[in-house]
Amino acid sequence: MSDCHTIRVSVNGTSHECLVESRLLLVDFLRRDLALTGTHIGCEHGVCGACTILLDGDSVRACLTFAVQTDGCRIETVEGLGESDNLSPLQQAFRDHHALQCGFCTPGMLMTCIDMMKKYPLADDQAIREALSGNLCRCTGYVHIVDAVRAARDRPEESSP
Amino acid sequence: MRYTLHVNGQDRSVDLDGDTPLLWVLRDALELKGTKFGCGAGLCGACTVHLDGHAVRSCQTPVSDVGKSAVTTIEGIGETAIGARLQKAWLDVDVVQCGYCQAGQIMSAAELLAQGHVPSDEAITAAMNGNICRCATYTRIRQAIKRAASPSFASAAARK
Amino acid sequence: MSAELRPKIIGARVRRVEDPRLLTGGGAFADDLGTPGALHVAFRRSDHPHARIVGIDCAAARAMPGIRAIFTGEDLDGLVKPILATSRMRNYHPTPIPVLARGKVRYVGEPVVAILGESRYLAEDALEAMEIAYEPLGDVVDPEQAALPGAPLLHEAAGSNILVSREFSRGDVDLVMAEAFVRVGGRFRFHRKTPVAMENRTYVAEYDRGRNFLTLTSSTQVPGIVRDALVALLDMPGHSVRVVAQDVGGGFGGKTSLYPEEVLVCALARKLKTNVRWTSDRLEDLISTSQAFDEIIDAELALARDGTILALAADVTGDVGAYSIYPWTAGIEPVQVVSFLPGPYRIDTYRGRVRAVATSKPPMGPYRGVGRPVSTFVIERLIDMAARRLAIDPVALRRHNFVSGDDFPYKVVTGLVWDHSSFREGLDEACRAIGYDALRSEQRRAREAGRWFGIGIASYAELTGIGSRISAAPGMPINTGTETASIRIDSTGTVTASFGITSTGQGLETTLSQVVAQTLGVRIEDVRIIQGDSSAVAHSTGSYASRSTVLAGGAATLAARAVREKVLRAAAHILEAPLEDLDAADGAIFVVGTDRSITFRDLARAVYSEMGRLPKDTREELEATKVYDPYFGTTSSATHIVTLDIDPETYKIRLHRYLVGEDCGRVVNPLIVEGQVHGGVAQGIGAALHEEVVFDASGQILTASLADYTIPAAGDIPPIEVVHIEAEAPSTIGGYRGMGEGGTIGAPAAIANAISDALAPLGIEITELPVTPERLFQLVRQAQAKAAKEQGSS
Amino acid sequence: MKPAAFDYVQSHSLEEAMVALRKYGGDAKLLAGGQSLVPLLNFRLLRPAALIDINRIPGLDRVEMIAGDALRVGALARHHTLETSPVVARHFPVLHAAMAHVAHLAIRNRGTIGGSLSHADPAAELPMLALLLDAIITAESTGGTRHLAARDFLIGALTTALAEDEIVTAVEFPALPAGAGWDFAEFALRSGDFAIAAVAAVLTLRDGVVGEARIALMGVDETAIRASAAEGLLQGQRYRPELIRAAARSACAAINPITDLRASADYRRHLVEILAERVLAGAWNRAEGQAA
Repeated sequence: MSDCHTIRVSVNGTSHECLVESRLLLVDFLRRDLALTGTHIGCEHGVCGACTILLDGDSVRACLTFAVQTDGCRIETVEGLGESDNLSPLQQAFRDHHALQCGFCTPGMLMTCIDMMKKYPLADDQAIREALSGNLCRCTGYVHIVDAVRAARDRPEESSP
Repeated sequence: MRYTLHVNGQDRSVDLDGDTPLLWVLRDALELKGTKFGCGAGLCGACTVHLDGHAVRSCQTPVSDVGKSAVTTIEGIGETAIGARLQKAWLDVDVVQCGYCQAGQIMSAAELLAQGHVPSDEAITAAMNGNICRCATYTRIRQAIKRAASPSFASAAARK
Repeated sequence: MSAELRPKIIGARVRRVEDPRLLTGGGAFADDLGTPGALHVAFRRSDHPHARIVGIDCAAARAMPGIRAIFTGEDLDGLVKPILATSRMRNYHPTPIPVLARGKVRYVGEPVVAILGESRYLAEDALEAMEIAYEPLGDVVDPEQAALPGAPLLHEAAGSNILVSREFSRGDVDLVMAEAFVRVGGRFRFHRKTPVAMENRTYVAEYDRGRNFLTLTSSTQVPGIVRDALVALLDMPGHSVRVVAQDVGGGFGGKTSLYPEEVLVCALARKLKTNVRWTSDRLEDLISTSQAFDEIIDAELALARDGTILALAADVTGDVGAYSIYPWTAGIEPVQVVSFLPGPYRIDTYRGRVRAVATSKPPMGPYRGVGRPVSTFVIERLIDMAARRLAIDPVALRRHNFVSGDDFPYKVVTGLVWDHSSFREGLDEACRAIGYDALRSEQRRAREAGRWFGIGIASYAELTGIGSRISAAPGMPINTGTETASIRIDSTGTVTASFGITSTGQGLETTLSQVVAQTLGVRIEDVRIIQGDSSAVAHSTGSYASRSTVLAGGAATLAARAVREKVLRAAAHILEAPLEDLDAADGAIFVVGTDRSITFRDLARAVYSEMGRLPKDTREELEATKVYDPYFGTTSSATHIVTLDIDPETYKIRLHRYLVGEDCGRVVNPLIVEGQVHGGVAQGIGAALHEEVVFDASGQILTASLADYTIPAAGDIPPIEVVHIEAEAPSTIGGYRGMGEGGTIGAPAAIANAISDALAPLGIEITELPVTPERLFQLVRQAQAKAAKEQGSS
Repeated sequence: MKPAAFDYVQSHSLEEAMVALRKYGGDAKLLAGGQSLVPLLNFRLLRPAALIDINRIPGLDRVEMIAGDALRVGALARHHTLETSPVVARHFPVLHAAMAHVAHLAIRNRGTIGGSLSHADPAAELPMLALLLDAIITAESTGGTRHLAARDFLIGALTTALAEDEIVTAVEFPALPAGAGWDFAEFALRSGDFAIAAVAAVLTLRDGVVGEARIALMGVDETAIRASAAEGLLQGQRYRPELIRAAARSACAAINPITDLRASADYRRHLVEILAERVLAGAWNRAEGQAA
C-alpha cells in the first residue's frame, strides 16, 4: 500500500478511527471500509449525484472527496436518517409520493434535498427542479420527486432530518 | 504491521498486529475458511496447518513467527500428491461425519505421510493423537491413512 | 361482507413495499454485497475500433502489487465457450462473442485482458502496465458503407457485414404510390443512444468450492436467461448455478442481454476457486453496455384526397454494432422498426425492407420500447407531414385512419395482431384532457406575437405481454412467452410467492403482492414476494418487453386461485360450512352472512401442525405452481400530446405541457403506472432532445462520460399529466396490458411533431433526432438561406 | 475509474503549502475543492506524485470588503459562499447572478474561487467574471507575492500565468463605478452544465451616454475574453438599438470558438451575438434605472 494516513471521522454520530490509503475515495471508504453501502457510486466524475453525502452539514460528492481529507469531520449518510419502520419526514414524503423507483439515486437525492431545503427557499416548482438538477434519476422523470420535495417544504417542522 | 505471507503458493499481504494468531489471519484477512477454530488453546487440532510442511496449531502461531515459511492449508493441500491421495482416500472410506475437524485431521495426516513410508498403527496414533473428533471417526481415519499410504493406492491415484 | 365493502387492493394507490429499505440505504444492489476476499476485475479494453491483436505483454502487470491473476482470450480456452445468439431467421448470420477478444478487436471498449487484483485500485494500476500491440484493420464505421460489397468485414465467417435482412410486403406499393393523391416522405435518422441505468452493470460471482456451486449476483433483468446460458457456456449442471438479482438500479433494456464480463467472472471464480467481482465504472458502462436505435429510414406514405392512407414504403438500415447480441440477436431493434412501422393505422399496402449492419461500435441491444420509438417517430412524422399537405387537422387524420371498432382483432401486414385497444378513445380523451382546440387558438395568438409555439401529437400501439405464439416468431432458442408463479402458505399462515421475473424499479414486489393478496384474500403485509432469483421457479426469463405484470401477474392469479381453493376446502371442514358459502378477505376465511370465520394463521396451523383437526385425506399442501402463457399477448396504446416553445433566437426548446392518455388495461396500482409513464416520457424526452452516442469517423467514441452523454435532469422535464383509459378489458388474465415502455415510445415522435409544428411557418420538418439546439440552428439557417434564395429569384 | 496512488500532504499554513509545492517541483497538485481536479485523477488523466491539501489553512476563505469598496475573496472561499453572500449581492450583483450558474449545490459547496481561477476552464464562470470585473489575483510562493490582472493571469485553455510553485491566495474585485448597470446570460444545454456560451456586461451611463463599457465572453475561445472592440464602439454613445446590435456583432467578431460535441463554432458565434445583444440591453436598462 502506498501513502497511508490514520483518520478519525464521525459517521452518523459514530466515531471511527481508520487507516486509509491517500487515494481512497470517500465513497469507497464508506462503502467498503465502513460497510455503509447506502451511498451509491454512479459516475465517479461528479455528474450524477448518487454519492452525495453531508460533510460537516454541506452536501458534497463522496466520489470527488478523498477519505483522508475528512479527518476530524462529521459525515452524514442516508443510513443516518430514519429507520425503515420509522422514516424521517423527508423519506416519508418520498414514499408517499412514489418519488423513487429503482432507488439507486435515492440516497443521493435525499442528502441533496436536506441541504437544498436548508439553503434555498424553493419558492416554486421551477426552483425545486433547478435545485435537483445536480442529481440524475433515470426512472421517475422527477415528477414525483418534485411532488415529494414540495410536500416536505410545506411541512418544514416535520422535514428536518 | 505489514506482513507478506506465502500461502498455498501465493504471496498475500496483510496489515495486522504481529501477535494475531495465524488462524485468524487465514480465516478473516485471507478468507480461507477451511481451517477451523476449535479451542483456541492448541488442544484439539482443528486449526492445524503446515509451515514448510510441518503441522502446526495455527491458533497458537502468531503471524510474526511465520516469516518466510510456506503456509499450506486445507485449501492448498490437494495440490500436493500426498494431499490429493489423502482427500481421495477420505472420500473412498467415507470418513467424514460433521466434517468440522477434518481439515485438521488431513493436515496432520499429510505430515505423517510425508515421512515417505507406510506408517504403523503406533505411528498413526502418535501422529494423530492431538486431533480430536467428537463424531469419533477415528477408525475410518486410520483406514483412510493406511489406504492413502499404500503404494498401490498411490500409483492408482497417480494414474487417475 | 358484501363485495362493495371488501378492501380493494388491486387498483388502489398502495405505497410500495420496496421503499422502506431503499429509502434508508438498506437496498441490496449487487455492488453492496460484502464478499470479503473477492478478487476485483479490471478490464484492459480495446482502444482500436477494428484491429488485429499482434501481441499482449502481461509481464510487468503480473509483477504489480496485489495482482493475483491475468487472463487473455487464449487463457480462457477450455474454461468457457464463446457466446452465440442463434436464430432460425432466414438471412441471419450469428456472430460468436468471445468472452475476451480473440485474434482481433471489433470496437473501442471490447474487453481484451482481465486483471484480477486484491482491489479495484490495484487492478487498475496494473492496467497501465499492460502492453498490447495492434495492427489496424479497415474502418467499418458507417453502416451504409459497411453494407457495400467489398467493405472490410468485421466477421469474416459471416461473409458480410449485413447480419440480418428481411422484407415484409403486401400489395403493389409502387403502383399505389404512383396513383396516390399525395405522397410524403424523406430520410429519417434516429441517432444512437444508450440506456444509462443509474446503477452500472455489476457482477459478483461467489464460488463455493466445497459444493462446486456458483452463485452469480448480477445487476441483470434476466436471471433465468443468464443461468441457462452459464450452464451451457461453462458446462456445469443447472442445479449448481444460481443467478440472483436482488435490487437492480434500473435496466431499461441495457441489462436484458448476457454480457462477456458476466460470463467471465463466473468462469474465473470457478477456475480460481474464489469469489470474483466486477463493477463497471461509468466509462465502461457508456462504452460497453448495449446501445440502441441508430437507424436510417427512407420512408414514404401515400394518401387519398380525403386523407385515407393508401400505402407505406420503408427501407431501414440499422447499425447494430460489432456483435449480434445474446439472446436477442442483431435483428432485435431494426426488424421491430419495420414490423411496427404501420402503427395503429389501417394500412393494406406496405413494403418494409430492413438490414442490420455490423459496425465497429458497441453491440445494439434492446432498449425501452425496442424499435417502436423509432417506428413511431417515422410514421407519426409522416402522418403530420401528410396532414399539413392535405390541410387536415392531424387529430382528424389520425382518427380517420385508426384501426377501430369492428377492425379488431386487426392483423397488421407484418403479422402483428392488434387486440382490441382504445386507439380512438385514447386520442379523444387526451385531446379533451389537454383542451386541444383551445391549444390551437393559443397557438394562433402565439404566432401573431412572434413566438415559435408548437403542439405535437403521437399515437402508437404496442404489443405487450407476448405469449409463446409470438415469442417463437423471431426464431430464438428461448421461450419468452410464459412466466411461472409458485405460491405457498407456510405453517405460520403467511404467504411466499416466488417468481423468476426481476424488478429493476417497477415496483413488482408491490404490484404482485397486490395481486396475490387480493386473489387469496390476505393482507399485503402477509405476502412476501421472491423475485429475481433463477432458483425460485423452474423456468423464467425475466423482466423486459412490458411483460412482467401481464405474465407474472397472470401466473400469480392462477397460482393464488389454486391455493385459495385448497384453503377454502380446508376451511369448509373446520367451519363446517358448504364450500360455496365461504369467502376469504383481509387474512381470514369466513362464512358469508355469518360471524363464523378462521384466520389464515389458524387455518395453516390446523393443516400443518394440529393433527386431527382435518381428516388425513383432506389435508392438502397449501401451495401451487402455475405457468401462464397469454399465447398471443395483448395490445397497449396511448396518445401523447406536448406543447413547447422554441426561442427564435437561441433555439432553446422549452416544454410546457405533456399529457399522456394511455390504455394499459386494468391498473393494478395507479401510483406505479403513473411513475412508469413519467419515467418513460423523461427517457423519450432525452432521446428526442439530448441523448446521442457520438463516434468520430474512425469509430472512436466521443461521449464517454455523463458530462458528454447528457441525460435529462429535473429542469429538463415538464410536469407530466397521465389519463388512464380502461375502455375494454383485454383477454389476458386479470385484464392487464403491459405498460413499462410506452412513455419512451411516444415522446420522441410527439416532440418531433411539436417542433415541426412550431417551425411550420419556416417549412421545417424534423427528420433527425435528437433535435439539439445545434441541429435546430443548422435547420433554421438552411431554411432561411432557402427562403432568401427563393425571394431573390422571385 | 480509481485514481493512481499519490502522497497526501496536509498543509496547516500557507508557508507549509508553498514549501511542499516547491519540494515536489511541479509534480504536485494543490487540492482545494477538488471538483475539477478529482475527476481528472479518477480518469487517470492526471497522476501527480502528491496532492497538497490547502483546505485547512486558516483565514484563506474570507470574503470581505476592503478599502475603496473593493471586494477581497480568499482563495478558499467556496462558490456557494459567493452565491449567497449579501455583500456580493449588494456590491457585485453580476457576480452574484453568475454564481447560480456554477454547476450544482454540492459542487458549489466544495468548489473554491482559487481553484476555479487556477484551473482556468474556458467555460467556467469565475474566470470570466474576474476578467469582466478587472480583478487582481494574488499569487504567492516562497519567492514572494505577485499581483496579476485577470487579463494577464488567464493565458489559454486550462493555462494561467501561475508559476509551478505559486498559489493563488486571493482575488480582489475593485469597486464598480457608481450607477453601473449589469447583466449576465448563459446558454447551457442543461441547468448547471458547462456553458456553450455566456456573456456578461457592465455599463456606466453619464447623462445617457456610455462612460465605461465592459463585455466579457466565455465558452467561445481558448479562455474567457473581453470584447474590447465592442466596448470601444459603445463608449461615448447614446442608446440606439442599432448600436447594441453593432456592438453584439463586434463581440461576435472577436471570438475564436471551437466546434465540439455540444455546438459548432458557427452556432457559438450566433449565440454570442444573441446573448450579447440581450445582455447589453439588460445592462443598459439597469444603468438607466440606476441613473433615474
